[in-house]
Amino acid sequence: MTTRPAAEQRGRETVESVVIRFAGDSGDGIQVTGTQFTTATAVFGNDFATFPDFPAEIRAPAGTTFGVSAFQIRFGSQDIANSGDQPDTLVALNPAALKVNLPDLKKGGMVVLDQGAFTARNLSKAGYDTNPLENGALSGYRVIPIDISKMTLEAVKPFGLSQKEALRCKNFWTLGLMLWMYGRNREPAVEWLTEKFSHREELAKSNIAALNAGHVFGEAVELSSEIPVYAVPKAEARPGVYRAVTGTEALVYGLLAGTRAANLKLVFGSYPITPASSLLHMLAKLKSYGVTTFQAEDEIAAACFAIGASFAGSLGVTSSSGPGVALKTEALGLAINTELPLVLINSQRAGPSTGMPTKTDQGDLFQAVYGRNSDAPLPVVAAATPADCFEVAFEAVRLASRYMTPVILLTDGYLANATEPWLLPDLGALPTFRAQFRTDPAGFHPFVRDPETLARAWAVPGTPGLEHRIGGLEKDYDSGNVSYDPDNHQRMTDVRMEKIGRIADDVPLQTVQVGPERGAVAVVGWGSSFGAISEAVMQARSDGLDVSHIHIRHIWPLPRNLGELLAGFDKILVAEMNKGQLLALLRSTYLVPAEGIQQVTGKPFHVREILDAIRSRMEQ
Amino acid sequence: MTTRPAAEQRGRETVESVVIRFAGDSGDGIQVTGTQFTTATAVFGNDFATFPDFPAEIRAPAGTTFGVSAFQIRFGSQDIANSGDQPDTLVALNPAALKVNLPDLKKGGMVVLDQGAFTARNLSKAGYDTNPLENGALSGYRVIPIDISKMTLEAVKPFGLSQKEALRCKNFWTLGLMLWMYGRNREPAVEWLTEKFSHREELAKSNIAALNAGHVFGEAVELSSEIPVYAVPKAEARPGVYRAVTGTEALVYGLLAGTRAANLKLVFGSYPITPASSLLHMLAKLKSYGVTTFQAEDEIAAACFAIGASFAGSLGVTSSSGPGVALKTEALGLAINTELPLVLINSQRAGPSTGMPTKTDQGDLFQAVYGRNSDAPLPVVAAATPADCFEVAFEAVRLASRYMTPVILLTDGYLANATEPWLLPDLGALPTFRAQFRTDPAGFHPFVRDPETLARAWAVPGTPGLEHRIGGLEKDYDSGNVSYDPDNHQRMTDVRMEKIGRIADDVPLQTVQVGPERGAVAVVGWGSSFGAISEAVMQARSDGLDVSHIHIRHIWPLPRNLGELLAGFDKILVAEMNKGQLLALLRSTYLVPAEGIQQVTGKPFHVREILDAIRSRMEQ
Amino acid sequence: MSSATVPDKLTAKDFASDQEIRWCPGCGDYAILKAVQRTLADLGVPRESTVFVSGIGCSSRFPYYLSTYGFHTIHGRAPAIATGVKVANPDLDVWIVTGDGDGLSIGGNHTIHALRRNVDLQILLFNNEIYGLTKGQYSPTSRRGTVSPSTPHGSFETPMSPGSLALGAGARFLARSVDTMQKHLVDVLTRAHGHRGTSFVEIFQNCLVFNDGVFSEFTERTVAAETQIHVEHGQRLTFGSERNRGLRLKPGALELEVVTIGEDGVTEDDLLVHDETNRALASVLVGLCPPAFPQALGVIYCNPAPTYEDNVREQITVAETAQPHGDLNALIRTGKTWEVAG
Amino acid sequence: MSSATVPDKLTAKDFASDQEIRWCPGCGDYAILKAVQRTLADLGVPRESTVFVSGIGCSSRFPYYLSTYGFHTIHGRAPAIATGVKVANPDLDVWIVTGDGDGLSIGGNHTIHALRRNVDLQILLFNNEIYGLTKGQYSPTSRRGTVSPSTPHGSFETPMSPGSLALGAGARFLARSVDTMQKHLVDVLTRAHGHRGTSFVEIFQNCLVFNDGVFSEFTERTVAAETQIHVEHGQRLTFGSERNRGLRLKPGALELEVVTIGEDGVTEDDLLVHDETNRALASVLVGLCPPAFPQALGVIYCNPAPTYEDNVREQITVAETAQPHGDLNALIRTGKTWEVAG
Ligand SMILES: Cc1ncc(C[n+]2csc(CCOP(=O)(O)OP(=O)(O)O)c2C)c(N)n1
Ligand SMILES: Cc1ncc(C[n+]2csc(CCOP(=O)(O)OP(=O)(O)O)c2C)c(N)n1
Ligand code: SF4
Ligand code: SF4
Ligand SMILES: [Mg+2]
Ligand SMILES: [Mg+2]
Repeated sequence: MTTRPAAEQRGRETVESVVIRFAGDSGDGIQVTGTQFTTATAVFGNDFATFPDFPAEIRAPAGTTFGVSAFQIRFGSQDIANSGDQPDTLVALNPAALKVNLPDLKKGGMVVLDQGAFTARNLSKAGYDTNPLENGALSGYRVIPIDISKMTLEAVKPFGLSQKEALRCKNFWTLGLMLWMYGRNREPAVEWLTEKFSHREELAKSNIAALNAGHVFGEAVELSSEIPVYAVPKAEARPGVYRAVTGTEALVYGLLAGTRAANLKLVFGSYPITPASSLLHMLAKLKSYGVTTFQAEDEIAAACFAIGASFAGSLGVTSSSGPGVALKTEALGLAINTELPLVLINSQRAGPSTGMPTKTDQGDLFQAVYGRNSDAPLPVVAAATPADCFEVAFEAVRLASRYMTPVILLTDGYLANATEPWLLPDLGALPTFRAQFRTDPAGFHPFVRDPETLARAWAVPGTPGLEHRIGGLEKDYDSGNVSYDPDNHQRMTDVRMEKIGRIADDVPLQTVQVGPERGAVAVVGWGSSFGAISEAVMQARSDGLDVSHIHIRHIWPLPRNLGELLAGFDKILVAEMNKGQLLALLRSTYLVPAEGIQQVTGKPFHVREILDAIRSRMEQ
Repeated sequence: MTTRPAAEQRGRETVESVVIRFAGDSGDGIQVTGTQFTTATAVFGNDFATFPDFPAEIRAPAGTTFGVSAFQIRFGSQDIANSGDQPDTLVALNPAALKVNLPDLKKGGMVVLDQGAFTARNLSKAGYDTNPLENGALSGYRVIPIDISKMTLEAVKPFGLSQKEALRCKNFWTLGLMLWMYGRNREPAVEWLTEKFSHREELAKSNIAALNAGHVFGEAVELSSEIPVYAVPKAEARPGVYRAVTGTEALVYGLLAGTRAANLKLVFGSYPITPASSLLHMLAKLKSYGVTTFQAEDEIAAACFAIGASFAGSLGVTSSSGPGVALKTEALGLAINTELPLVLINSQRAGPSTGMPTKTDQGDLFQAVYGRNSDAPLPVVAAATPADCFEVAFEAVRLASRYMTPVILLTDGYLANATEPWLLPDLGALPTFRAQFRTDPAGFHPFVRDPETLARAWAVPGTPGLEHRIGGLEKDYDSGNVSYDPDNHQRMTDVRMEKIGRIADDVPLQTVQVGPERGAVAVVGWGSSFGAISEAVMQARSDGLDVSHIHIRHIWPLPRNLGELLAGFDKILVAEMNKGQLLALLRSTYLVPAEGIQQVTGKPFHVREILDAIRSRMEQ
Repeated sequence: MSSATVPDKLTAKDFASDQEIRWCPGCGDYAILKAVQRTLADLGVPRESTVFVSGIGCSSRFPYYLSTYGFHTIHGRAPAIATGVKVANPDLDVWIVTGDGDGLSIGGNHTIHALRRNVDLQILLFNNEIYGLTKGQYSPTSRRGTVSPSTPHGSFETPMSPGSLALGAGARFLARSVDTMQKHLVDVLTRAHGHRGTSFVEIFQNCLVFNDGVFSEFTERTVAAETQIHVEHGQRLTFGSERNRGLRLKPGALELEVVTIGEDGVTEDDLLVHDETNRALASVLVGLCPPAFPQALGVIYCNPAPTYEDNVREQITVAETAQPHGDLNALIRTGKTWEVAG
Repeated sequence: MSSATVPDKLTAKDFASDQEIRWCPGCGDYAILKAVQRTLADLGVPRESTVFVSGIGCSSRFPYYLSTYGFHTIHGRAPAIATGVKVANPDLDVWIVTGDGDGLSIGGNHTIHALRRNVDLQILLFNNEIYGLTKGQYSPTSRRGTVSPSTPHGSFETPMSPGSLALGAGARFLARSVDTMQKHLVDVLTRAHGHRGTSFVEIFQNCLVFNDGVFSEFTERTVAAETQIHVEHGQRLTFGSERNRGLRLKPGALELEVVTIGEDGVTEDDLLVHDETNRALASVLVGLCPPAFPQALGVIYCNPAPTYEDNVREQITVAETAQPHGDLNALIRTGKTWEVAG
């Protein structure tokens, strides 16, 4: 928590940014608490970033450490690029939540906990031999133990819920307290509850009562000044209408906007897999927006389905995560060889193999750029933040349809669920890039190319006079028929490579995110480590270090000016959550002696680690 | 044909090496002719390299260009490293064979053709509007038209074959002529025919008669000195027993020798695919050598079957080509994560996708080294020549079993069928590296590691007291149980990487194939372009250029001294049959400004192109 | 590769492409190609809305030889790709050509799921009981004992019955024919085309290079009449050159038996009437084979149900009616939004 | 993780591993685990020669909870991996645990090919008609109309019948039971274990989080007697709390009908006797379901044939007898060799 010597506002200590982590049993409604706190914060006018962390198990036994669910939010009056390394405040609704999350809490941080849940049974389920409230384990922290369970039961008594249902309101009691602590409004939560439980009014009422009770409790205790209160002033932001958006939502909107801009039907084939499934779930609900979704029997079929749809004149989109993407490799080769548009979205997760399905990772860059048999180039783009998913999805659709090529879009488990504020674009004002279907039979063959983009003609079944056959065999450059001619194979191999290479002329030049365009050190990143790198570089700069942040969206082909840009720095550090994949790509492409900053823990990058690495490498 | 000013031997012109290409309809028995000519040449004592080139179709309509089959042999009195760019002599048994192969013939080269096959019907099937024997198309070549069909019919008349069967002997007539022309013995062919047709003596007799007739024809015509005769003296070779071996055969023997050295059962699972199937076919015949083969329902099942076999304590081996290898990617991840031995043999072919299945390629290096989700390292080795397949397969088995890791072995469509002389090793004298099965329960868990190799303990089902469970989820470093702990994931990711990295300490240092260890230019290669690079570098050196040839067997991890070695050259040229894959690997690993020499035609590298590239790059 | 002017009524020849055919001379695939071209001409379908999708194999070269749209895809995946084509544009008439390796070995899963989903496709499975293109390895339909490059001592796997598998997977249309039986084949293909939903047609195809004569037990002219039974809905199950043999239910069992009219008091009325909507009957018919029984050919099962893409269309219509012309700008503004003043 | 001293006779508890179980409280998987542990104890199999192989899914976590050898592999591939285990070492006792998604969606092809090959494996398919682990999407066995995250407007695919598919693929052993029917389940598992060849056991398993009560139509205590028929070889097909209902062949048709003894002149003798070696009967039984028919449970089909690995072993024995102790040095010297003198 960065405290600022600023004017106290109604007795509140003003801070620039705060990290709160809500944690409890997966049955405690932690995600709802977090989301509602986020909404209140957004409406208040802070910038923010959130990070929900679900347990791997569907419904782990209550009270166990592996059943702990958490939601972290960082919000503030300045630009917030990531959800924070260490919470300033931990809210722990049971002993297991305390056990799992305490190690992350900032030294001297605040712990709000539900004393009523610290029963002998829960302690033992969490694996505590002695009660941490009593054994000194919390010394060094500012502990605020409250019997939230009891207070919640009291508050909702009038509504006649069962004990179980009544206890389920404790997350709203907690929310009430936290909203009070940071001076946020309860209205958005009340609205949400009213709508959510419109069919069961007593639940709406109980939760609202709990919410209010938590708030009132804060006010009451304040008198005794036991609980600190804070003010986090509004952030400056570009004017406009905002909403909180997850990466998944932004992807969906980007695909929709992109296919509308291309005037193509969106046909989506997928097979469930964590953390990619949410994309399928959201799109499946959007039938009235002309979206067709298909749950295939496996990932291969999903990719092939999408390829079939593209052949038929739609934009085929498919999505998966690590192991599932691996299965689509052969089909990708077909799309490359037949030069059909396709968007493959990879929500990366920790591996190899099944790995840690619910944990995030950036390990699939090699797979995306290099992971196919033969020379099989395709463009790769990566999303940096939840809202950025919109733009990157839009771009992927553009590239796929303009260049008749499969495109891989890299996102990850973190972005899928994390949120940030999104300045809503006017979709009507976005550029369009209508796909060109060939209709003229004169001079047609299926591999006749646009001289500028080198894209082949897209003649869709149903078009009279353009009947043709394509397939995965090599074809003659001049007729599109099957060919085994050696020189022709060289020519086709070259043109496939050249087509993708030319995309570099059609994407924005690389810019520098933070810092000057030349200098001592550039920290280069891609994907969801954006926030952490950005924060780290800003902190380093405010500490007087000459560091810049370059963040690459177009992973392949790389932007035309990137080599030149990198040449302007004495040292290049590539920060990524893998063992050095972008690093290898930059080294081989530009022969720059870049070094890596790497973290492979399944968790988002820590700002601290990047910062430390910058410092130590600069000292070298 | 390199002519040497040497003593004529019984009127023969002595040449150092010759390239002959036999070509005809796929029904003409061209491959047999080539193989028999090879045997005679081997027995004579030349070094040689052969390259059979089959049509893509099973049995294309007779007489068509896409039904042409060819067999090229290069042999000589010096080291023969590749099968030659351009034939000195083309034997064409029908018009289609002439049409397809003439463009490759050396300027001024010799064409022996079967005039009897140049009928109007055959000419039109081959797509000739006019007869090339009459329209001047062959001017500039030394043409020897013989009515081979007629002479064959004459020769075999006594044996009462049908017209169709009689004509089938024309390949042996041709062989007889060619054996005479190069002064080789007919005995090996006679032996082979006698055994092959032991059940149909009239066929043996007819073919032998045709063989003899061809030979006699040469002698007779010699008088008129119409047909030139050559002597290609014996090559110097290390003493010992030799045989001609294809890459596939050598792989089989290497796998067998390797698994015997490891004391493991060889369990092989595959799914047919060109050009990998021959490995399955050969192994399937070796049941009496303790080999188990399994034709799976697809490539995924084949890989999984092999993984299951390894789990059960055998050495699982699987093989495929491009698209099939792509399908095995997910399973490879499982073998990496569970750290089970596995050998995956990839017979590369031209792609992407189905590409040109019968044509060779070196495009799968990226896939082998990088082509998986997450950080998923494994060793990659590549075979350079047919006989080298033996050693590389042996090495793959050693690495897999010693390091508990999947290993990818790269070979290709060229090596699969090409032959060269192989100095037969005494298998009893090869090193052994018995696999260590864990039996001691004390301190056991499945991921307890050998401190030196970092290999995990291999405890096979059936061992009492070591019952354990493994799987694709991340596991705890210290217990082998499932773990989602962030620091543990880092540790496991690091150790998986480190284990593969350490293999570099256990493989031979990189040597220089041709030329000095430092100098102006190093041409670096891998895989089957060995022969062409080697020849090109030798030629360049004899032209006085300061060039060396470095050929890499251990593609990953790279040999420890390679960086240092490369640093000793002013210029590094990486010659490979792809768009620059080893090139990227070397550039990123060593930051050397290497450049590529690339050919992607589906045909083996041309010595000429490499030589030209060396020259032009040295002039720069 | 294409022609712009379309004659009024296309002939079988108009369905041939300009590509040279690359099957072995004498391969059964030629005859099937002829029958398909004839069927398309007879049906009068437009070339531009007809799509042939295939996998990999000799059989899968098929689309190259037709003048319709075609997609020669990857091994085993034709059903998945064809499903994408059809769902993306239900107005297209989509056929799949596959082999016993392509459709039942590597592609078995896609085949059974296509059948279960009941997308309106015609699946033509050319069963030659061998992997032709890869030079003769045994396939999932090869008989026990098949000596092939990968089974030099003979295969010992139980062959898969394509028909039984299809029924087990929930197929709603199942028919069988033989490459050389032109008229029969055209009839069967016409029925398959007429069926809405996935139609599965097994065509016994002779691979004369690697598995010559494997179906001769019932395809040889001399024995065909006694070893084939041509099933027809509503007709009694009779066969034999004299049409005096037939199938009847074995009393008290779930079994059929071969009987001869006039023998043992059997009359024509004792013979079972073929009911192509009866799944249990289809299951039994599909399993019959010589020498004990005749091989059943023709439309063995046909029992239509709503197609996958009909269902898709319906759900989209319902959704669009409820919320016409989905406004994206409105969509992204659903849920909580807030405004930052300028 | 392991223990070195093995007691003489293992109890069900001895088959439990030390790992904490991570299924949802109340999940049907717990009951199946108990039954399997009991079965293993009853059978008296050694832990060290028992291997459980699974794919991915809630059900596939199974091996972690047993003290035998175990391999939790990748999604859908357990049959292929288990085949490798068994063929490499036929002395091992190999079980597969899979789910309706794992074994029938992504892994459908491996399942049908394992069945066709008849490797000696026990396949336990936990059918909860849903994808549990990925949070509740519909699966290939989900009923029409299933509302799930991927089918917010209800699914419309025809569910696959695991039993029909297995029979269509050539299964030689097919049985069904229910998670909560401990004794029945143990009996069925014991039979499956006893069968040489691939045994396919479908276990109806309740996923109380995403598909609670989907089998209650026949598993609810109150209705079970009237909605389940426990088939037993050689016994008449009777059911009902009074055991007075049963199945008989509908005269003149390939169909069964439910009859009541004592009504319409039906006597016990009219009821069909279960013949577990009769494939046609199995096909019909497997398709019966409430409300019109009872759900058939127990060993529906069992008709052993030589196993895959027996055949492998035999071919190897023949080969080794013909050419004992394959000498590699001799092998590489077959064919034409030549010597270069030193
Ligand atoms: C992924 C992949 N695996 C394997 C192959 C090799 N392959 C091509 S066709 C074929 C089998 C063809 O058999 P079938 O489907 O029966 O067709 P047929 O040639 O007999 O008509 C195989 C194994 C391939 N092309 N791709
Ligand atoms: C290749 C791959 N695709 C998808 C997944 C995600 N996934 C894991 S389990 C599962 C379905 C599980 O369903 P089922 O087999 O019925 O098991 P249940 O959880 O219901 O027991 C899926 C889709 C995966 N792990 N790997
Ligand atoms: S190999 Fe067989 S199936 Fe293939 S084209 Fe030749 S005859 Fe036909
Ligand atoms: S989600 Fe369903 S199947 Fe999975 S553990 Fe929970 S109750 Fe069992
Ligand atoms: Mg076939
Ligand atoms: Mg399930």
